[in-house]
Amino acid sequence: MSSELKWNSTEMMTIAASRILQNEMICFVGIGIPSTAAILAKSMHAPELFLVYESGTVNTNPQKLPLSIGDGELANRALSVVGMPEIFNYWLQPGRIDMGFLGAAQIDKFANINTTIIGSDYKNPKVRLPGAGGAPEISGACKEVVVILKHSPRAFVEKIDFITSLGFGSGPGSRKAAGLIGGGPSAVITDLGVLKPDPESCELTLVQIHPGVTVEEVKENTSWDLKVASSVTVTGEPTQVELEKVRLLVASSRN
Amino acid sequence: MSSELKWNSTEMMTIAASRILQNEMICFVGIGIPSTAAILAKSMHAPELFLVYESGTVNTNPQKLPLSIGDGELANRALSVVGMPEIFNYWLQPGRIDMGFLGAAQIDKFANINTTIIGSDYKNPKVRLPGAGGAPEISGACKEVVVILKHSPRAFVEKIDFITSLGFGSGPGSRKAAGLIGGGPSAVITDLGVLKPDPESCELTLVQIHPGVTVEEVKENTSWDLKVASSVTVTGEPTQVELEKVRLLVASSRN
Amino acid sequence: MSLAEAISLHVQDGDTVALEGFTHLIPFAAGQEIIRQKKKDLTAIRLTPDLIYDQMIGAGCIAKLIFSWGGNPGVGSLHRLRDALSNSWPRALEIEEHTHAGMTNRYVAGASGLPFSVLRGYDGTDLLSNTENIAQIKSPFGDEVLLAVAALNPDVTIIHAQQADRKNNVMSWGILGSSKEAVFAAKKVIITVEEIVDEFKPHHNSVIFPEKLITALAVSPRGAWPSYASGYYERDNEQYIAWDEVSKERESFNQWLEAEVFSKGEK
Amino acid sequence: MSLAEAISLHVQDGDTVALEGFTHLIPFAAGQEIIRQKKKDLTAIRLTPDLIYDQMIGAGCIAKLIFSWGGNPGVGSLHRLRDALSNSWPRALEIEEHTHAGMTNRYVAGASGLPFSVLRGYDGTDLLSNTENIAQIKSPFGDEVLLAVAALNPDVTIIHAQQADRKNNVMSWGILGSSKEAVFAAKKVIITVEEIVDEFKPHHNSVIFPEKLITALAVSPRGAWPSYASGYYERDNEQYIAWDEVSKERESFNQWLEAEVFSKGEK
Repeated sequence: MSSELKWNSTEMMTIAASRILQNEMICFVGIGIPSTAAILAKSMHAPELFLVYESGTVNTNPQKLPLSIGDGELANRALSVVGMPEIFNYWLQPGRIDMGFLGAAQIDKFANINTTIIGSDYKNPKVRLPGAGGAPEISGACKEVVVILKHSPRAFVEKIDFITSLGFGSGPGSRKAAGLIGGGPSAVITDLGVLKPDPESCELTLVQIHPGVTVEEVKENTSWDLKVASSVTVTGEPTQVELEKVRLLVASSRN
Repeated sequence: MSSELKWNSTEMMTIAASRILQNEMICFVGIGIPSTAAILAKSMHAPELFLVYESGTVNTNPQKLPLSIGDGELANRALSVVGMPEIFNYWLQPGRIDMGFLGAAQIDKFANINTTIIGSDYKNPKVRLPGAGGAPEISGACKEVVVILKHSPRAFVEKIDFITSLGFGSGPGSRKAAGLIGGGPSAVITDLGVLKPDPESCELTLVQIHPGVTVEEVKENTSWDLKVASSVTVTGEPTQVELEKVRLLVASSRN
Repeated sequence: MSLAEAISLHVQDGDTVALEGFTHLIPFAAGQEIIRQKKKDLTAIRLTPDLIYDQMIGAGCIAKLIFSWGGNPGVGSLHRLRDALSNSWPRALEIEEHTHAGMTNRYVAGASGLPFSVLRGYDGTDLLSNTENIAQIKSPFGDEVLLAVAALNPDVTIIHAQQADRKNNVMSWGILGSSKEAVFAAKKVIITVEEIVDEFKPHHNSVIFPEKLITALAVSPRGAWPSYASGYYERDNEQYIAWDEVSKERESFNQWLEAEVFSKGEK
Repeated sequence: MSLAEAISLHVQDGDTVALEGFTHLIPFAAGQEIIRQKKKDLTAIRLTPDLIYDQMIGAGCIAKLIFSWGGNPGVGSLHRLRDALSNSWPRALEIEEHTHAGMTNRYVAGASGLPFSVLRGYDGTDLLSNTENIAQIKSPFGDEVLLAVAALNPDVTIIHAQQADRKNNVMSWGILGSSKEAVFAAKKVIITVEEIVDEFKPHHNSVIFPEKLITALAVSPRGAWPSYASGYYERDNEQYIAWDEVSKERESFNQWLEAEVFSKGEK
C-alpha cells in the first residue's frame, strides 16, 4: 500500500464494510471490525440500522466500541435484552436477520470459513483457534453474510483446515443440500478490496479494490488463482467524516 | 347429607382438599375449588405453599378468588410472571411440580379423567365439554395429582367416554408404558369423601368419608362397585376458622 | 393506522389467524372489527377460544378452530361454539383439539422456524387417535419416545398490548401466555395498544416487541375489554356472566351482534 | 451460607459443572473458590470458557471442557486452555466442541426435561463429524432433516446475579445469555449475588429465580469481577488484557494462582 494514503488499511476495510450496510436492515453483528463498521454506518447513512448481538441485545445503539460481545454498552443502549434461546431460535434461525457479519482465520474460494484449528488433525492441531461461537448458524440462516478479514496468502487458502461455517461448500447447490435456508456470503471485504461470489459458479471474484491497491497485489495475497471481474471498480476514498468517526470509535475502546 | 350440618358439601370438599396441601409444596393450581383450597391452605397451615398457575404466575399469593386462570390478582401478587413455554416446559414437564389439582366431568376406577365430550362419538358428541387445557400434562408430570369433583353416578362411571388425562390407565404399569414420569393421582376428593388408589391394583378405594356421610351413600353415587378400605376414617369437621375463610373467599369472587 | 384499516389490509378471507392473549389482553376490539368486516372462512387458532371466538363463530367468520380449552372461564360453556359444532349454525365448524402444552409448543416451533417441537405430552390420552398434527418421535440419543407437534405459523397473529412508543415498538407486561411465540410465529402481526407513550417505564417481566416484528399497529383504548389490561382496567366479569345469557339463543346473540358490533364503529 | 461452604458442600470431584454468564455476571469468585478447594476431574460446561475456565484449567480442576467459543474476548487466546490441549499441562484436557446455538439448545433440552432439542445448526460443517452428542433427526411432518443436540443436565450450575431478597429469591437483569436455561437444567444450583435487598425494583428484561430453584445462595460482592455486573460495576478490561501476559507462561500463571487465589480467602 502506498504510504501517502491518509488512512490505514484497517480503516479502509472498516469503512468499506460500513458502506455495505443499508438503513433499516436487521444486522447480526460480532465484536471488533463488524461492530466498528455497524456503529459507523448507524452514525452516517443508516441511522435505523437494527443491530442484534448474539449476547441478546436487540436493536442496540452503542456509542462506543463494545469490548466484548456482551458489553454493558450494548445492553444499556438496547431496545431490549433477551436470552440466547430467543436470539438463536426466534431471531436468527427462522431467517429474520438480513445480514450477518463474520470474521475468519481461513477462507477458501467458496467462502467457506475456518475459525477452529490450523493443521490437518482436529485432535492435535498446530494452532487451536477459538472455535465456532455463533458463526455456523449465522452463516446458515442470515439472508446474506458479509465476511471481513485481512488479505494474506495464509488466510485466503486453496483448502481450509476445518469447515467451521459453510459458505458455498463446493459450489452451487451445496448450501441447499446441507439444509441451509440463508443466501450465504454476498461479499468478502478485506483490507485490499471486495470479493463477491460469481452468480453462476459461486466462486469468489475480485470486483473492487481499495484506493492505492493493485489487482496484482490482491492476487499475490490469495493462495488460489483468484478470479477477477471484467471490470474492477475502485472503492471511494474514505471521507474526512468517516475517518474521524472510525478513529474516535477505535479510541473509545481504549478507555 | 343431613341437614343439621353447619356447612355445605362444597365447603367440606374444599376444606378437605386444602388440608392435603403441605407447606413448601410446589402446587399447580386450576381455577375454582382448587384455587379456593390452595388459598385457604396458604392462610392456614401452609403459608409457604408455592402456587404455580398455567397462565404463568409463579409463587403467587392471591388474597381473593381468581375469576379466571389468568386473573390480575394472580399476576399482581406473584413473585414472577413468565410465559407459558416456561411454565409447561421448564416447570411442569421435568417433574418440578409436587402436586397438581385437576377437576373432571367423568372419572373411572383408575382415576382416568374425561373433560372432553359426553357420548361415544368424538365427532358427534352428546355434550361438548371444554377439553384438555393443561390437564393431560399436569396429570402426566406432577409428582402426584389430586382430583376434585362432586360425587354422582354420572361422574363416577365404569367407562369414561374419552380419556382426556391418564390416571392409572388400565392398572399397574399403564403410566410407565405411556411414558409418563409423574406418580399419578394420589387422591380423589369429593363432596362425600376421599378415595385413594390401592397401592397394588391402583384401583380407587374409599378411605375416608366426610362427617354425616355414609359409606353406602358414597357407593350409591359411584357407578362401579366401589372398593372400600377395611377401615374408613371420618374427615375432621371443618373448624370455625376454615369455614369463615372459605366463605370469605367465595364471597370475594362475587365482588 | 386505524384498526379498521389494519384488519381490512391484513386479514383476508380464508386466512389462518391467531388472536392470542391468555385471559389477559384478549384482543376483543380486533375480533369484533373482523366480525364487522364480515371476514369469512378463517382458520382461527387460540388456546382458549373464550368469548372472542364464540362471538366470531356465532357471526360465521370461522371455518376451523384450533384450540386447547373451550369454555367461558369461571362461568360455563361457550354456546355459540356448541351450536356450531352440534348444528352447524351459522355454518359448519371443524375443530382440531390439543393441550395447552401442545399448542404452546406448536407456536414455539413456528417462532423458531422449525417444522415441529418435541414435548412429553398427550401420553395415554384419546387425543392421540383423534387429533391431527401430532406424531411420536424417537430420541436419537436413547430409546425414549416423545411427542412431536407440528409448527403453527399463522398468516396473521393479532394481540393487544399496553403501550407503544413513538417508534412503534410495543411493550406488554403481566400475563402474556403464548403471545410472544404467536407473534414470532406469524407471517404478519397486528397489535392494538391502549396508548402511545414517550418512554417505556420498567416493569417486572415485561416484554418488548420491536417494530420490526409488527406489520400494523393501531391504538385501541380498552381494546381488550371485557378482559383486562394490567395497569389500565380490570376484567369486567359481569360481561362474562352476561355472555352466558346473551349467547344461549341465536336470537339474543343476533341482537347483541347487531347492537354491539354492527351498529357501533370501531372501538 | 458462605461461598466456601456452598462450594464445599455442593461441588464434588468428578462433577459436571456449568458456570454460566455470557460475558456479563461471570461467577469468578465461585470459580476461584473451586480452585482454592482443589476440586478436580470436573467436566466443565460453558459457551465461552473465558478467563474463568482458563484459570480453572491451569489450576488442574478440569478434565473435560464442553464449549462453543474459547477465546479471551477482545484480547486473543486462552493460553492455559491451549497449553492443556497441546501439552496436557497440568493435566490432559478433553474437549467437546459445539456452536452457541447448539449449546444454548442443549441447556434448553436439559431445562425442559427432554433428552434432546431440535435446531437448524452445524449444517455443512466439520463439527458434524468431530463432535459428540449431535445427531440428525427427520421431521415426522415432512421430509426435512434437522439437527438434534443432546440435553445438558449439569450436576451443578453456578451463576452470579445482582440481588437476592430476604426469602432467597434472586433477581438478575441485563445480558443473561443462557443462564436461565442452565439453572433450570441443573440438578443443583449455586448462586452468588452482589447483595441482599428488601425488595426487587422493576428493571427492563429482568429475570427472577425463585428460591425453589436454588440449592445454595451466597453473598459475594464483586463476585463477577473482572467481568461486570450491570448496575454495580463495569468490566475491568485491564484485567482481561493483563491476563494475556499472566497466562502466557506457566510460571507467571502459577505466581498469579498463588498470589491471587491461594493466598487470598474467599472474596
